[in-house]
Amino acid sequence: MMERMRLAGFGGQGIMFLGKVLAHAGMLGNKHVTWIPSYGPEMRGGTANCSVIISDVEIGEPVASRPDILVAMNEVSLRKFQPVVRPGGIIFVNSSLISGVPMRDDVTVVTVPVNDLARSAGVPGAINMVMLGAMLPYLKGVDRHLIEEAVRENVPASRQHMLDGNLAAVAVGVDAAHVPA
Amino acid sequence: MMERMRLAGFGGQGIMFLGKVLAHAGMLGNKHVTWIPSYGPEMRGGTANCSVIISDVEIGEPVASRPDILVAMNEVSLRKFQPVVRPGGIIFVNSSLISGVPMRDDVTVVTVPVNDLARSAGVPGAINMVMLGAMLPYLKGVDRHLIEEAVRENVPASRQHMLDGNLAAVAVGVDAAHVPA
Amino acid sequence: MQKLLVKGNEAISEAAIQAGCKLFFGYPITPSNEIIEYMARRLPEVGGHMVQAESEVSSIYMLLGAAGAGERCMTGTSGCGFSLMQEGMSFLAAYELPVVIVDVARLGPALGNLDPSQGDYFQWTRGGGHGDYYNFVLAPSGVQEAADLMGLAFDLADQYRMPAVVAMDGVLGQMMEPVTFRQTDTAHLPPKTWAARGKKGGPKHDVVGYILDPVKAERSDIQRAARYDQIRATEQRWEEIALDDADLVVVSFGTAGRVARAAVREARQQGIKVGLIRPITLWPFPTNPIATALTQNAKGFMVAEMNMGQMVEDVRLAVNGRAPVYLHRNMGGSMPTTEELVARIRTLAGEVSVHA
Amino acid sequence: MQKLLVKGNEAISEAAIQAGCKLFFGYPITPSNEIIEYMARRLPEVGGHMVQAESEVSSIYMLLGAAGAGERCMTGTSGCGFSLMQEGMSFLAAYELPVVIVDVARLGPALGNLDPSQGDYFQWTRGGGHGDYYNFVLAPSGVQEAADLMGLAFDLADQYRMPAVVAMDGVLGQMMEPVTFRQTDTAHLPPKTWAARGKKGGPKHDVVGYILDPVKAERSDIQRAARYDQIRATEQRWEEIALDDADLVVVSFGTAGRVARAAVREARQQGIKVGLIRPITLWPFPTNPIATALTQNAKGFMVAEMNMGQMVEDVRLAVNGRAPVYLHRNMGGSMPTTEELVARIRTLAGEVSVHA
Amino acid sequence: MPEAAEKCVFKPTEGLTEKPLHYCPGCSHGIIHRLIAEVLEEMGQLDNTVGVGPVGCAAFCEQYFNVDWVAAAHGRAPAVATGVRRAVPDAVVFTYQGDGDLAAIGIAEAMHAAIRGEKITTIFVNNAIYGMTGGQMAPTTLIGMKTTTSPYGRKAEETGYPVDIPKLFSEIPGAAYVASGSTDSPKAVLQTKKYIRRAFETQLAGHGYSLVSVLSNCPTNWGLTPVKAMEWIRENLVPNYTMGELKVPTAAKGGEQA
Amino acid sequence: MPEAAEKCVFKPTEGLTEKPLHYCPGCSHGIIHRLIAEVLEEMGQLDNTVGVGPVGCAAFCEQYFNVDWVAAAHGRAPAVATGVRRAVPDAVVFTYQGDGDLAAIGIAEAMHAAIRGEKITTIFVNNAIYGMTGGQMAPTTLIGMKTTTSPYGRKAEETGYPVDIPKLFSEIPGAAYVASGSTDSPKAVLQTKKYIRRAFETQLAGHGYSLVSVLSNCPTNWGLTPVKAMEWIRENLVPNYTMGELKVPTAAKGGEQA
Amino acid sequence: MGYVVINTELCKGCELCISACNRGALSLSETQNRKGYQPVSLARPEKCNGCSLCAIMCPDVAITVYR
Amino acid sequence: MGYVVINTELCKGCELCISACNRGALSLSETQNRKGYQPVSLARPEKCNGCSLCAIMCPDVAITVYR
Ligand SMILES: Cc1ncc(C[n+]2csc(CCOP(=O)(O)OP(=O)(O)O)c2C)c(N)n1
Ligand SMILES: Cc1ncc(C[n+]2csc(CCOP(=O)(O)OP(=O)(O)O)c2C)c(N)n1
Ligand code: SF4
Ligand code: SF4
Ligand code: SF4
Ligand code: SF4
Ligand code: SF4
Ligand code: SF4
Ligand SMILES: [Mg+2]
Ligand SMILES: [Mg+2]
Repeated sequence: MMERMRLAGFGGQGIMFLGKVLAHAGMLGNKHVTWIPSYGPEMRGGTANCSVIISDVEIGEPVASRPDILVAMNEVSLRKFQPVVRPGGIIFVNSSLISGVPMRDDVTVVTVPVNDLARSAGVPGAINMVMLGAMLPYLKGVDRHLIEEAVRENVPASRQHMLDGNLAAVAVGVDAAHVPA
Repeated sequence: MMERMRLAGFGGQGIMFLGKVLAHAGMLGNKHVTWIPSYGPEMRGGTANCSVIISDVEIGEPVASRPDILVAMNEVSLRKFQPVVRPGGIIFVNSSLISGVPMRDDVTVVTVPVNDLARSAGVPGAINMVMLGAMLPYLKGVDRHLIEEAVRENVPASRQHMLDGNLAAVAVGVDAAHVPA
Repeated sequence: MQKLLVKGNEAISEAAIQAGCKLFFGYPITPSNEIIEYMARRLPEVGGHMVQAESEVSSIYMLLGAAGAGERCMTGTSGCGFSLMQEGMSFLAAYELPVVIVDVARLGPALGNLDPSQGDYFQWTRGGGHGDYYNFVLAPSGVQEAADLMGLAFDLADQYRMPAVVAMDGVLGQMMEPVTFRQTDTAHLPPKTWAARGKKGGPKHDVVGYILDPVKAERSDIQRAARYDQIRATEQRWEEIALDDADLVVVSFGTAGRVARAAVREARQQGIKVGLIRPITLWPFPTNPIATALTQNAKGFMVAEMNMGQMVEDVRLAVNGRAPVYLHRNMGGSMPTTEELVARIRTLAGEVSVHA
Repeated sequence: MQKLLVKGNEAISEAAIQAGCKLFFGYPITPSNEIIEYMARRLPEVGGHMVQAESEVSSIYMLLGAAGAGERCMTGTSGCGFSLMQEGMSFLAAYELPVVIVDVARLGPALGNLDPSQGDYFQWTRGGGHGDYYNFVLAPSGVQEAADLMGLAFDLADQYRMPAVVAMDGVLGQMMEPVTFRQTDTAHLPPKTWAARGKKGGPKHDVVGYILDPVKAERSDIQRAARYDQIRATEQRWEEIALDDADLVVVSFGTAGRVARAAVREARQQGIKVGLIRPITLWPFPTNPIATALTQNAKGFMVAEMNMGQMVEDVRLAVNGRAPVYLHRNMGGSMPTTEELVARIRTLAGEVSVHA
Repeated sequence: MPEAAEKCVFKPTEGLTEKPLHYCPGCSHGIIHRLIAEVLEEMGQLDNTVGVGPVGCAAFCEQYFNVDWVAAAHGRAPAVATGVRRAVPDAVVFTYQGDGDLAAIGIAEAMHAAIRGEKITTIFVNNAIYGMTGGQMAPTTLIGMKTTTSPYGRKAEETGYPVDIPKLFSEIPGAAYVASGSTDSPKAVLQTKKYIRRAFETQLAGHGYSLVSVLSNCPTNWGLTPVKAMEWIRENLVPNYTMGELKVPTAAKGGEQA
Repeated sequence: MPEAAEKCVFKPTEGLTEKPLHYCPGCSHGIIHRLIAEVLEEMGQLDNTVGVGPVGCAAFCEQYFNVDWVAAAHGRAPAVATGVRRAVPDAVVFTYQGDGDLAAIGIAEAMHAAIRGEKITTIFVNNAIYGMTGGQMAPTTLIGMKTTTSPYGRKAEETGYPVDIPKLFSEIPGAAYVASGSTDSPKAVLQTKKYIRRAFETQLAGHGYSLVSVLSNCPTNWGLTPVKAMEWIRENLVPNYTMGELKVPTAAKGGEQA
Repeated sequence: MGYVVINTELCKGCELCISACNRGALSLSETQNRKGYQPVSLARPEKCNGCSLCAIMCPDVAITVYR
Repeated sequence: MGYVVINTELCKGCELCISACNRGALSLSETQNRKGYQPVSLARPEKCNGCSLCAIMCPDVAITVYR
């Protein structure tokens, strides 16, 4: 089992945190994991992405340059990373912000209106956690239990009040994912 | 013909100039020549030396580390460089300042009381030129004519008034050299 | 010991602190910033100091001062910053001071970009400063190894009184992987009786780097050369895979080395007789496994590195014409993929067995 | 043309001016001081400027600015100073700017001393700064040759848009020898349409050194690598003596090279079949005569250099195991004597003909 | 909407290219870029100018300025500009530098350009932090300010006090014009523009080195909205730095003094 | 000659080793060495001091000072001293630096040591020239002065004006004590000794950075006899540099002001 | 009296113009531009007098002013 | 009243002491020391009052003063 993921969106959409929770959950499950942020001047100008790999075997290539899974939180990210997803992979699309982008037909596309879902659920800031929930049923390397533990460990002490909201958002995502894409 | 010379003494005894005149004369005679000063912090603390090579053939080793000829203007210099003179070489000793130093017996020693000679001749500052004169009869690579031309070319315009004194001092040295050592 | 998910930069910082490093001097530069930031937070907790210098030139000389006074200390930088330290590196070598310098390399020359690169290899291994000298160079290929090598870097530096460079790249520095910190033991190391901390009733200590007397200068060079030879003989470190029957030996370090490891395993599964030498010390360069491989089955070497071809010279020097040495290079800040290495391995394995 | 008796440092300065150099930026350091002093006196006479920088870090960036604006310009330094320039050297390489840098090397590392040394060889030829790059490196062995190589250094720099390093040592810089200055012709060189001097109604010129886009970064590296390969193929320069029937080939440059020349002549007179390759370009390294010698009679190579053994790696890489390569090294600022080289030549010539 | 009689009273300057700026929303860099470009356009010098860039958030700013450009390494812009200046004696030459660039790693180059009286103009962007590298302490960071390398707040006992660059440079005889402005309000921006113009005029008149310090924000690393960041400049940076024209060329005296 | 009743009123200090100094006849370096050594001896700090040397004529001065020593590269003494200071918090740490060393190549390190308020003392030996390398122009060289790199005399239009280090440093808040003395007469020498003592006292009291500038000669490169060189200091250097105590620690105010 | 044209693709929604406009003519719009920012719009054109204070503060040169 | 002892091997004959001694007690001697310098001597001991001005100026720490 090796899941190579690329998560991308605007700065402020919580992409980095989403990646860290995934990697952390992988580690809790005794998998090999890597998490790598995009860094440097790319960080100015509003977009961000990170790479996460969760694997049963030692990880060679550390960056998911050809991911099995892409999370695209905005249109730029979808256009940029869609071409490198491996055939048979999965693309999670934030359909609240993305529409009308032609999609590859050799991958599974899961559309999740994360902004709308998060707003309805009363946690408008937790769109990343909604997406995380939506990914869960598709992931092989982590389960919900570990994800929730990872969320708990990654919310800093100073923000413990946000923990419940985050977990609720994950739940919203899990439910949404069962709606066929 | 290759004459490798080391000239050494106190700063202020005109050792560098002496060397330049020798090298220049060599060049005027279409020889290969090198002149190399000691440089750097050795220059502080009062001693100075330079190396001059005059040769019919291209010069390989540029520095006279094992000279055929040594000019020792003071005792420190004699003690320092005497051991490296090649057997059969010549050591010119400023006997105005040096006495009681044991000398090697496989070299020719020419003692010249340059300070005394220069003072008597009324050119007390030109001890280097007296020494130059004293060396002349022993040198193969340059003759008196070229030496005098070299002296002329090396006295800077601003010091032309010293030219005659310099040439006179050379003459004093030439005469002194004929006195057997 | 607890497993933590931390960035490479943070792992080396914590490992340095565990190894007794009390002082850090540095100047921010991406992709090494987490080091100085971690040190700023953590060192005061252990009674140490992070001093932010006004430049890398200044950092390296602060390091020299603190090391001259006998403290375990380090700096971290990248690219341009490491270049600015080259005069200081030359001084540290001549002064024989134990220090650790982490270079989280980025693409050069000039500003280049922040993508990972191994383009500083010559600078690491040939002394980018003036004069004859070498540094220990340790090259981890993952976060756990980076943490482990920090203690070793300090120990080697102390034991041989030489600077140790930890050679990273942006990916290794920025990447999070699980890590467990291990205890190190420094009891066997010589006391720093030479350090300048005030005479305290004893003899005077001079930590200097010039030798005016030519005879002493020559003697000193000869001694340093002998020390380097001794280190070359005893301190080579590497990881190897399946060398005994390998026709083709891949030589690759750091980030490229971990990809090469995966590629070699993959190629083996496909039945190709390939082995791996992953240098952990880039200086002293692991010539021993290359010699061994040559006495076994090796018919060719494939160097995979993320630059124009620098380590390949060390491999060629070690192989010395006894087998062909091929270069697989990734330039412009790109990393090799497993697929591309496997493909190249397959081609070259074919070639060397045909020619053999 | 008149023969003048001048110091090496003065000869290269005058030759640079004759080659059209109008700007000099530098910081004093022994044994290179005569360069900056000569420039201070002479440049105003030809409408140029000597700007004394506050440091070598500053000098090299002043040079970058003037070269970016399209002027022929140079700096001169030694040891520590050259180390401080390494970040700038990396920038000059990436910016592809034609400049000339003279390093009148002294013994290192650190302050070392002022005696001549070839210990900066790696720094000259491997790029002491970060990232993949090379400089032209020209190594004269006497004052006349130093003067002659200056014009060439400026021309090569302009033609390939690369920095050219003139590699000297203290003896070459301080020594007076007779010299005749020769006229150079620059008509064939490309105009500097890329220079930033103000748009003057034309398009904008940007002289920069970063490439954020990975695809472009890779392309740029590939192009630079190709340019380096082309230069390696076409711009090697060396002096050779009696290679056709030489059993033993001495390889030696600069000050050591001139002693080696005398030693080879002497040994030949003694009937020993020895030849000489004296590299004039240290980069690109003259691999061609080594290859030729190997196809002729060469059974062994003797490298004579004034350091711990640096150029010997380039010779070993070129020879690639086809013959033994021996190192005769002079350390601590000492120079080889003719006698010592002749003696070593005799021993080695015996050895290689026995083994052959 | 536009009615025929109306005329354009504010439009993008020719001194900037079309390239959208990469800076974070509300960052002062954009304002300062515009001011320089406007001044050069107004002075008719766009074709006769060579800019020299920093390393910092403005490292790629040659893409925005519609003039010739030579990029410098971190801190070395004044040295690069000196080289350009000596090579092209009649051009307008300026450096654009952040506080890390000028006041930390590049203080030697900057001070010596001033000491030499180098005829260049320096625009000094002081946002009291290292923007590009993610918010580390700068020499201009205020006491008590938390940054990623002063996580417990900058302490005077450990790191000393913020350095007042315009004040220091005004003590150097070779610096002919030194002024200190801000970007926190339209009024401050307009005032800063005047300073920039006078600095370039000083250069063209051959009086010597000129420096304009501009207090700037970094909403991203300060963790404030752009509007709050401008207030923070006003309330915290302005009181800690000497403001106004600190030095005008002797020949040109009469300019307002702070 | 000595009579039994007579006592020794001036003898070589324990603070110096027996090694004869290598400086040129009449060079101020020797005087300044002695003053520092005497002060450290008088303060009982010889066993608790680490000196940091320059590159310049004093590059080998660890041979003379009877204290622990770390030599720095040219200009980097304040950085090295910072490293020593942070490693040995209770030692006396000082740098000894020439004008090329401190005011040219090392100005960044020196200014930032002052900016950080680093608890070290700097003795700044200003002889308006590069002594060791054979008489090149320094940033402190006077206008009109001929040196090997200003063969036509230093020109303000090309190289600016001499930099007044004590004046500049006194503007830096982290610099707690700044004084400017000379070596041109016994009175000046004794005055300078007092400054050096106060500088070390400032350090021991933990007030911050301290700097004593000492106007010095270089008979060799000035081409003057030592006696004439001392006159030259008095007539030319003294009028061009701020003299006296420019700054004393707030706590210790009351020291004389120039 | 005056009006402004906002280049909505350049605008980053920093609100510096809004705070500079002491006549309250500007507001953030509800839309998002291609970079994910909410650009400003001249929500109350009648209040605009073309004073240019907004443009003077705009870091992205996104405002053109007419009077 | 006082007298000075000169270490003639350390003395470099710079004459700073001579010029500092406002009682004219010192002169250069005629001899040369091993380094080639003409050392100073207390030529007029009767004039010396042990004021130490000479020693204060001596760069080579060659003077010891008694009173
Ligand atoms: C030699 C070197 N050291 C460090 C860096 C990393 N670096 C890039 S920008 C920067 C500081 C930027 O701060 P500032 O000059 O204040 O500009 P800002 O980003 O705040 O506008 C640093 C430390 C570098 N590029 N080169
Ligand atoms: C990096 C570097 N650049 C240049 C030099 C050469 N150098 C040695 S001392 C010196 C200047 C000395 O002048 P100063 O500091 O005034 O000391 P002084 O000799 O006058 O006492 C220079 C330029 C060096 N050693 N290192
Ligand atoms: S990081 Fe700060 S200085 Fe840099 S662009 Fe963003 S707001 Fe501006
Ligand atoms: S050169 Fe000048 S500073 Fe150096 S020792 Fe001689 S007199 Fe003193
Ligand atoms: S021009 Fe003036 S009134 Fe109109 S929107 Fe801008 S600031 Fe407001
Ligand atoms: S100031 Fe400019 S970028 Fe900011 S909100 Fe207004 S128009 Fe948009
Ligand atoms: S002690 Fe005073 S009187 Fe005696 S020699 Fe010295 S200066 Fe003259
Ligand atoms: S001052 Fe000292 S060195 Fe100079 S002449 Fe007098 S005793 Fe001799
Ligand atoms: Mg900043
Ligand atoms: Mg000086």
